[in-house]
Amino acid sequence: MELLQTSLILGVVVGIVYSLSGAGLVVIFRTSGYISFTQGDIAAVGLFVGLAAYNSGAGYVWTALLVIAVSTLVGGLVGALITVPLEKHGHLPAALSTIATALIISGLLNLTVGGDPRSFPEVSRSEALSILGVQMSWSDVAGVLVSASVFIGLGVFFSRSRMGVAMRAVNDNKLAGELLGVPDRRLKLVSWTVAGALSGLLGLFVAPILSLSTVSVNTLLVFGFCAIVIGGFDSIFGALVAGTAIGVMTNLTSTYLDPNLVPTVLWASMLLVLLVRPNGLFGRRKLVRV
Amino acid sequence: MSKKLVGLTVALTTLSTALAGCGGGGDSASGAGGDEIVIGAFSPLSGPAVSASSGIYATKAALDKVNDAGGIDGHKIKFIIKDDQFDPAKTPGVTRELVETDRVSMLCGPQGSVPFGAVKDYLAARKIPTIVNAGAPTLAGEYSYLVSSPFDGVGAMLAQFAVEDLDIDKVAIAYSDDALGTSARDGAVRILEADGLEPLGEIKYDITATDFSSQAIQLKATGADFVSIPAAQANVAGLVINAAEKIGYKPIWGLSYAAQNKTLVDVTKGAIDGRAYFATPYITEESETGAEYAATLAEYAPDVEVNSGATIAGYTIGELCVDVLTKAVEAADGEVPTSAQIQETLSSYTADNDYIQGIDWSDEPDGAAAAQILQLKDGKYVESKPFAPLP
Amino acid sequence: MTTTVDRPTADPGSAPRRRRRLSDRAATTTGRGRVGARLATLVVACLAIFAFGQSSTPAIKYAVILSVVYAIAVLGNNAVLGLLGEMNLSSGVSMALGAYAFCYFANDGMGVVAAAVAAVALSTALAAIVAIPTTRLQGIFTALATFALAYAIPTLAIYMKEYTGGDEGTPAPFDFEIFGQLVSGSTTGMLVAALVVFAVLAAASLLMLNAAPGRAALMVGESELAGVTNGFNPRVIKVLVWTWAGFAGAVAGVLYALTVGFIGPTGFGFMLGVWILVGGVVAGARSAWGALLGGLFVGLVPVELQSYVPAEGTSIVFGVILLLALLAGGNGLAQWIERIGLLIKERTFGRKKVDA
Amino acid sequence: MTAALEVRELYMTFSGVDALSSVSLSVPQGTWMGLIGPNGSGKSTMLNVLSGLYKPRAGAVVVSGSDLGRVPARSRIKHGVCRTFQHPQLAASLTILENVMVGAVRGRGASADDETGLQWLARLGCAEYAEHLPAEVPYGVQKRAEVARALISEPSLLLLDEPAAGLSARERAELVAALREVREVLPDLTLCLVEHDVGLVASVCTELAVLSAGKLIAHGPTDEVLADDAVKLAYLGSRSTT
Repeated sequence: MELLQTSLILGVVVGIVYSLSGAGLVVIFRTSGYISFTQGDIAAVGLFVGLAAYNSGAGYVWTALLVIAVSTLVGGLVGALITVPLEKHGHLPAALSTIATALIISGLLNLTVGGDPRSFPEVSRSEALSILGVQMSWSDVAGVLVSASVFIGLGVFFSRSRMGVAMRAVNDNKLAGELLGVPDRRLKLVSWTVAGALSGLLGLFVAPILSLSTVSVNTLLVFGFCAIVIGGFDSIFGALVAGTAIGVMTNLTSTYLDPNLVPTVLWASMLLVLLVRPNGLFGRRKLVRV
Repeated sequence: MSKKLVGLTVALTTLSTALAGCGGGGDSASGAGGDEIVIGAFSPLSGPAVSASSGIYATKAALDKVNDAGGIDGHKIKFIIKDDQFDPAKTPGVTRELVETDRVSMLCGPQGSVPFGAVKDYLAARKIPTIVNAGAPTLAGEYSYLVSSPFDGVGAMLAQFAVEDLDIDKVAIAYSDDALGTSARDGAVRILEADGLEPLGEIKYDITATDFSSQAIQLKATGADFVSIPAAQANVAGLVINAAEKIGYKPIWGLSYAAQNKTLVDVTKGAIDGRAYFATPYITEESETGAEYAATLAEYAPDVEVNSGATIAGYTIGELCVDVLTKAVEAADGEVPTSAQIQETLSSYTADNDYIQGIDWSDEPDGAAAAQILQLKDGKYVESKPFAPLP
Repeated sequence: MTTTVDRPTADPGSAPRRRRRLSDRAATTTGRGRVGARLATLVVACLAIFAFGQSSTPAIKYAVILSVVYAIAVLGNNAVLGLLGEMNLSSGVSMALGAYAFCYFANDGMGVVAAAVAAVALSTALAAIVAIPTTRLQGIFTALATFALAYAIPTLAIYMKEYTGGDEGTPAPFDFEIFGQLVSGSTTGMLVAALVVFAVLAAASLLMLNAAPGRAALMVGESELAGVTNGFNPRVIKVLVWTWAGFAGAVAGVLYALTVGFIGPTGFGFMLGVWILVGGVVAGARSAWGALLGGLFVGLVPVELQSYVPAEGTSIVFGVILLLALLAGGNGLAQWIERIGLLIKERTFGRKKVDA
Repeated sequence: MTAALEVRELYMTFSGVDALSSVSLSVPQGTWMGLIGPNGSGKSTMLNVLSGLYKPRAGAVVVSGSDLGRVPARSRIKHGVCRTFQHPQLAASLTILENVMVGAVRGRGASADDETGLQWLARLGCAEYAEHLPAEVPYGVQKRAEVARALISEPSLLLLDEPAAGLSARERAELVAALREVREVLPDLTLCLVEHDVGLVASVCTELAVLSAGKLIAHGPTDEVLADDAVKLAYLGSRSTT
C-alpha cells in the first residue's frame, strides 16, 4: 500500500514537469498549428549559460533568471528568423525546420561543452514537508508551485487578455487576429518567445534531476508530446491533467509491470486516446468546414 | 536522348572513380611490410556516448609511451582509432576499414559490448584477434579476449563484501535487463544464497528512462542497508542514487569500475562520499603502479580524467597489448608479427602483473578473475579490500 | 466559345494528341509523367552508384551499400510524405520489424530466402494493422504518434529479448550466397542485391505514381473531400500507402541485417526515422531516383563528413543542409536537378520544341 | 413516378443549434432547383447532408426511390449523387483532365474514356486546359473542371455549391452558357444549385427553394418564389425593417 501511494505522489510530482514540457508546445501549437522539436535544445543553451554563471559565483536566483532570459531570447530568435518565415511553404516544412534547428544547436553544444553530464544547482534539497510519509524537498515544492502559477497564468492569459484570445483565434482563422488588432506574425513571435521562456523554466526543474547534458531536456520532449496529444492540443488545462496522468501511469507501469514497457505503454495509450477522442480528452471538437 | 544518357553515365562514373581515388589511395603504402606494427580500435569519439572515449585515449597513451621509448624491439606501433559513435550500424563499416584498408594485425581495446558484438563474427572469420574493452561475458571467443572482470563475479564480490566485511545482511539489487545487468544480479544472488540469505529486492530499471522514482520507491520499500548496482554506468547510477536519496533513502551503495568517475561524484553532488564502494580489477591512482600510470597519462593524454574506471581500464589494456606484442615479436624472431602469431601468443597468455591480476587466456579468453574493493572517500578512491579472487 | 484569358501555354489551335501527357514543367513540379526518361535516369543513377561503390575502399563501399538500403526505406516513406503529405517518423520501426523478424526466422533454421519472405510478409501485415489506427490521425498528430512509437522501439526490443536478443542483439546470416555471390557486408553481391531491390521498388513506385493507384492516392492526399465525394475510401487508400511504406521499410530492414550481419536495439532509435524522413525531404519526396540521394544523405554523408568536420559537429552540417532544402521550397534536390536539366534542354533545343 | 430527390423532415444540429429544422421537399426528375437563402440559413449544410458529409440528426434523404440514410458519402456517387465545392477541390498534381477522369473511376460512367472527359471539358469551354495543372489555369476553369468531373460520373442528382462564387462577370457568363449546354445534353439530370447570385440562379433554374434560419420558407417555380413577400423579407432582412 505504501508502495502504491508513494508511486502515486511521486508520479504526480514528475507528471507536473511533463505538463510543463507540454505547455510550451501548446503555446506554439495554438498560434501556428504545428509542434516544435527544438524546445529541449533551446532550454539546453539557457542551462549551459546559466551553469557557467553559477560556476563563476552567481547565486541561484540570478542563475535561474539568466537561464530563462537566454532561453526566451533563443526561442524568440529561432521563431523569428527560421521557423515562422518558413511557414510560407506550409506547416510540414516549418515543423521540419525545428528539427534542423535542433540538429544545429545540439551540434554547437557538443562542440563547445561536450557530452559529459554534469550536475545543475537546484532550489534546495532539504526536506520541506512530508505528504503521506513521502518526503518532499524545497525543489519539489517550488516546482509544483511555479508550475501551478504558470498554468494559472497561461489560462488567464488565453482566456482574458486580448493577445491571448487573438492567439486562440489565429490558428482557426488568420483574419481573426487582425480583427482583434494584433497582427498574425507578431502573435507567432510572442508565442515562440513565451515557449522559449517556458522551456528554460522546464530546464530548471529537469536539469537537477536528470543532470545537465546536451540531451537531458530533449529526452522529456516525448512526454510533453504525449501530454498535449492526450490532453488536447489547444488546452493548457488538458496538458496539466494529462501530464500528471502520464507521470502516474509511467510510474505504475515501471513499478508493477516492467520499466522497459514504459515507452510502449505511453505510445499505446496515446493512440488509444486519439482513437476514442481524436482531439484529446479536453480538446475542442472542430467542425469540418466544407 | 540516349547520347546524353551515355554522356551522363560516363561523367558520373568518372566522378565516382575520382572520388574513390581520393578516399582510398593515400595510406595503402604505410600498411604491412614496413617496420611498423599496425593495430587499431573503434571508439565513440563523437555522438551521445562520447564520454566513454576516455578509455581509448588512455590505451593510446600506453602505446605512445612505448613508441617514445623506441618501440618494441625497434618496431613502432601504429595505432589507428576510428569513430563508430557507439552505433552498431557504424561499427562494421569502420572495422572493415581497419581490417581491409589499414590492414591491422589486431584490435587493441575497441569499446562497447554491443558495437563489438556487431563485428565479433566478422573479426573471427578474418582471424583478427582482439583484446576487447567491454564487460559482456558472451563476447569472449576464439579471437576475442576479455580483460575486465565478468560482471557475474563483480556482482558476487560486492555481495560478499557487504555480508562479510560490512556485516550487512539486508541487501537489495538494482539492475538493467541486459546482459551485464542480469549477470551481475545472478552473481549477487548466488553469493547471498550460499550464505543462506536472499536479496530483499531485485529492482529492474531502464537505462534510457527519464524518471527513476519508481525504482527509488521500490528500493526504499525493501529496507535494505546495502544496494548493489554493479553494472550501471555513472550517469545511470547517479540518477538511481539521486532518486533514492531524494526520498530520504540513504543506503550504502555497491558499484563497479563502470561507474567509477567524476560524473558520478558530480551528479550526486558528493552525497555518497564514504557510502559508495566500487569493485574493480584495475589499479588505483593512489597505488604505486598508479603513480606511473598517472605520470604517463599526464604526459600523453593530459585532458583525460585520471581516476575514472574507463580510463584505467583503457590504459591497462594498452599495457597488456604492449606485453602481448612484445612476446609476439619474440616469437617472430624480432620481425613484425602476423595476426596468426599474435593470436598464438594470446591463446597462451597469462597475466599477473602490476596492472592486472588473474588473467589466464590459455584456459578461457575471459576477463580478470580477481578484483579489489575501493571506497569513495573525500573524493578519492581508496582501497578498502585488497585484490582477491572473484568469488 | 473560346476563353480569352491570356495564358502563354494555352494554345487552342493545336490541341496535342495525347492529352494526359504533362508538360515538362508540370512534370518537374509534380514529379509525375515522363516515365521513360525517369526510368532511364533511375537505371543510370543505380549504375553510377554501382560504379562508385565498386571503385571505393571496402569501408566506403559498405557505407554505399547501407545508403542503398536506407534509400529503400526513404522510398517507402516518400509515399507517405509525397502522396499523403504526412510526416512519418516510424520508418526505423518498419526496418526494425523486418530486420528482427528476418534474424529470428533465419536463426530458427529457416532458409535465408524463406526467412526474408516471411519477415517481410509479417512486417507488412503488422504495418497494415498499425496503419489502421494511425491513419485516423492527421498532420501533426500522425507525426507525434509515429514519433512515440519510434521512441518505444529500443526498450521494447529489450523487453522482448526472448525474440530479439535484448541489448546484445542477434546475429544475422552472413554466409548467404546467390548465383555464387556472397550477399553480406561489403561484397559486390550485397551491393548488387541492394541496388536491384531498390531499382525494382523504385520502378514500381514510379509506375504506380503514374497509374490509377497513384492518382487515387494523390486525389485523397491532396484533396480528401473530393476523393470522398468521388467514391474513394480515404482510409483504405491511406492504409494501403502506409502499408507500402511498411513493406519497403521491412525490405530495407532485411537487407540491413544482411549487410551489417548483426542487429541490436541501439541501431533503431527514433533518430533513424527522423533521418529517413529528412533524407526524403532533402532529396525530394516525389522522385524515385531521388530516393538514392536521400539514402546517401543518411548512409554515406555522415561517414564522409567526419573527414572534414569534427565528428561532434557533423549534425550542424545536417541541420544547415535541411534548412537550405526547406528554404528552397522543400521540393528536394532531385527536383532542382530536373529543373536545371530542363533549363539546359530549353536552352539547347529552344522552348517551343521542348513543349511540343 | 418517384421524385429524383425527396427530403423528409430533415434536422441537423450543431452544438445545440438547429442548422436545419424540419426541412421537407420533393424535386421531380429533370428539375433544376436553386437553393437560396441568406448567409447561415443552412444552404451549405443542406448540401453537405445530401452528399453525405454530414449525418443528419433526423429525417430521410431519398434519391430516385432509394433511402440514402445509411449510405456513406463515398458511396453516394454510385447512387447517382455527385457534387462540387465552393472552393474547387482538385488534386494539385493531377492535370485538369486527370482530375476529371477521377469522377469516372467509381462513378456510374466507369466506361468513360479520356475522349468523354475531353468532350465534357469542351462542352464546358475549357478543353484547351486539359493537360494543365490546376494551379496553372484560371479560377473559373477550376470550377468548371469540377463540374465536368461530377458529370462524367453520370449522376442523376448533381449538387453545385456556389459555382459562381469568386468568378468575374465574364466567367459567370461563361458558366451560365456552360450550364445551359449541360441541360441541353442531359435533359434528365436533376440539379440542386446553391448560389448567392440570385440573378444567376433565376436564369438557370426553373424552381427555387428558400431557406431561412434552417427552415424552408418557400419552394416553387422561380418567378412565384421571387415574388413571395416572406422571401423578400428574409432576404432583405434587417434592411427592410429599418
